[in-house]
Formats: sequence, structure tokens, C-alpha cells
Amino acid sequence: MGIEILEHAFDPWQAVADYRSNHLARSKSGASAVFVGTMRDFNEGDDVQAMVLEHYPGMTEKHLQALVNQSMSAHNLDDALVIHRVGELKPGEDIVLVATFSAHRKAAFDACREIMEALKSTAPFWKKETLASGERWVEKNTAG
Amino acid sequence: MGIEILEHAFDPWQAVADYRSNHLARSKSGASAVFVGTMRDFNEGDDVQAMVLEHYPGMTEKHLQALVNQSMSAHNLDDALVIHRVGELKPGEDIVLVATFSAHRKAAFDACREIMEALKSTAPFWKKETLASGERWVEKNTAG
Amino acid sequence: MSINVRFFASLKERIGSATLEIDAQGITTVRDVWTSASGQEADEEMLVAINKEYAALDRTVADGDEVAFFPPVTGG
Amino acid sequence: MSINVRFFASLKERIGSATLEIDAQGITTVRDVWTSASGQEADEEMLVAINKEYAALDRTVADGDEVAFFPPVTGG
Repeated sequence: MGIEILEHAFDPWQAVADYRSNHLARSKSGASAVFVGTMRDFNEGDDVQAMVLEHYPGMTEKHLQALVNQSMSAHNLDDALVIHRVGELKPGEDIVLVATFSAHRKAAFDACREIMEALKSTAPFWKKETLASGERWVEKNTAG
Repeated sequence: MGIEILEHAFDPWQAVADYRSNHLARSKSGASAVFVGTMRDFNEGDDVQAMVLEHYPGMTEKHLQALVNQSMSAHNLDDALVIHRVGELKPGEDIVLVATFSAHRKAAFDACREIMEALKSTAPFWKKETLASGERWVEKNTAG
Repeated sequence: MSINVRFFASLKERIGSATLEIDAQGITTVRDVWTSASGQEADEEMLVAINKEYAALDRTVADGDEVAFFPPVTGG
Repeated sequence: MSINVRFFASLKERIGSATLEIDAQGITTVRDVWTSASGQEADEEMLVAINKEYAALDRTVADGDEVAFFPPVTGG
């Protein structure tokens, strides 16, 4: 299992390729499901110029590990990788990567979505957006 | 929309990264969902040494275009990419990539899975496996 | 006045050829094409395409059509 | 004999500090920690963690605990 909190921009596709070649027997896991969330330049009707992502160092990693572990057991995954940005972001930068690896596609799909939904509803991250008119905290995530 | 039938090995993660940078406004599509299917070295309890993937040139592309189009409309996607190998494959090589791009994660997840299931149950591809004991056609895909 | 018949995968091996051209004379449906081209009973699991689109065994065929027969698909 | 209190995101701005140390004397539950540290009524949407694990407002706290308060999460 890989859990990373990054303070700098990252390439999620390169990260998946690297993780797969370093950690997985490629001919074992027939199914890889991946979700990537990218910062948009609009939200709730407003142009967003930048964003700051805050987290709770220590708790965030621990919480992500627990929820990924639970999904890995529930779906009998071979492996999973979660990467999440923190700090200052610009539109177009990637925020989150969830990748799941399994022998079967149902497990990979189900677990990828489950981890992503659990992350959005429970992992301690908070977004503050910079608009032309000033800053605002995002108050709540939308349901998936 | 991108549909590719390839006779040579490909890097699905590079393909997604390239497609995204060439075809998508990155700060528009906040959600990317990707599935990659990889050739395993076992199937139905047997070691598989190699595989030949046959398709119906002309019909396969047309059929994939139709099913991706339908999913793009149904889920209001920004874009989608499907790549499928044909010809001779070795274990560990990637067979299929389905990537969907949307403003919202629900649409990206739903469409990625829907396209993958439709591809597996209706797109004209056929697998023949090479075992130690000889060759055999795969008779039916398992449900997702 | 002919129908272009194509076979794929295990059906191609069973029939022993990938393409056949058959006389359209006396042919009405896809089922007639199969019987004429294969000399066998139609297998209900078999899939059919007319001019590269899925079709049913009882669909009417026309002169010059490309009619393809193949087993259940196994891609992805 | 103290509790380490932490605030995050909009709560941190509202309270005006990220960390506080409060005397554990007279403190039984997380709710007591909040009232003592913030001087405000507890907001039921607020989330709580004790020693970096989610907890409820009525949970008992112990001397030396790290008690964190934060708004609904918005990552991903």
C-alpha cells in the first residue's frame, strides 16, 4: 500500500506507472482502476484563481491508511496507492490520485470508488479558494 | 473521443497523460476515471504463456465508437479514450485502456465502468490462449 | 449476385476459412446464409453482423451484403 | 495536567489560533474542552478527533490528550 501527502505538483500517471513497476507483479493484477481529481478554475459559479489545501499532519496519513486497508481487505485487492496534494495549488494541477490493483475488474472498480468516496467524506483535508473577490473556505463536499 | 486498435505494446499511463495534454482543457475536467486491463499469466487455473487477440477490422472500431458515444452523451462527459491491443501478447502486457473525463466524479466513474462492461460484452474481440498443452479459445468473458 | 460471408475466431477454424462468397440465389435470411456457407445447423450462441453491425439470425439479407459469424466476444 | 487543543481550517481562523493548551482541571468531555478553549457553544457540524482519531463531543478526555476541532472535510 502506498499513501503519500505531497506539497508539490505531481504527475499521477507517472506515479501509477512507477508504482506498478516497483511494487506489483504485472502479470498478477489483471485490473487497475484509477481516479484522478484535478483542480478546476471554477466552483459554484465563480472563477477560482488558486487554492490552499490544509490537512492534519499525522491524522490525515493515519486515517487514509486505515480506510485504504479496509477497502483492500473488503475487496481482496493486490495493492492500492493514494496520493493527495496539500499546500498551494493552481487550476489544472492534480489534487488526488486513487489507484487500485486486483485480479478482477469488479473489485478494482468498487474499491477505487469506495476509497475515493471515503476520502472525500472523512479524510482531514480542507480547501480554501482564492477568487477575484477574496478567499473562501469550501464548506462541504458534494456527494459522489 | 479517441479510439485506437494497436498491434504493438503500449503504455496506458503515458497514453492517458498525452491524451489529456493534447485534447483536454485541464482546468475544465475535474474528474478522470481510468481502467486498465493487463494480461495475466494464469486463467481458469492454467498457466498462460501467450495470447493472440483477434478482431473484426472495421466493425470493432465502429462498434467502439458507437458505445463510447452513447456513454459520453448519457453521462455528459467532456471526453473519453479507448485503446485496445490486438495480435500477439505476452503476460504483463496491457490489453485495454478506458479513460473518461468529466467535470464530476460520478459521471467519470459510471461511464468508465459502463464503457468497459459494454466493451467486454459486445465489442468484437476474441482471445486465444497458448498453454503448455496447446492453444485454446477463451469461450466467454466473466461478468463484471 | 452474391453475399460476402466472414467467419472469426473459433468459427473460422471450425469452418476452415475466413471468407466465402456465396450465391445470393435462394437466400432470404442470415440463417440461410449460415446454412449455405457452413452446411451446419445454426448455433444459437453464435453472433451475427450484417455490414459490420449486429443483426439477428432471422434478419433479411440483400445482394452484396457482408454477413459475419462469430462466437461470443472475449476482449477487454 | 493539560489538554493540547488544535483547530483547523475555518475554525482555526474563527478561534484565532491553531493550538492552545488548556488546564485539564474540571474538564471531563470533548464538549468541555471546546467550551473552555473557544468560549463558544459547540457547533454540531464540527468534527472532533482525540489523539488523531475521530471522536464524539461527549467522549471523555484524559490528561495529555490532543483534542482537535475542525469543520466538515473538503479534500479530494
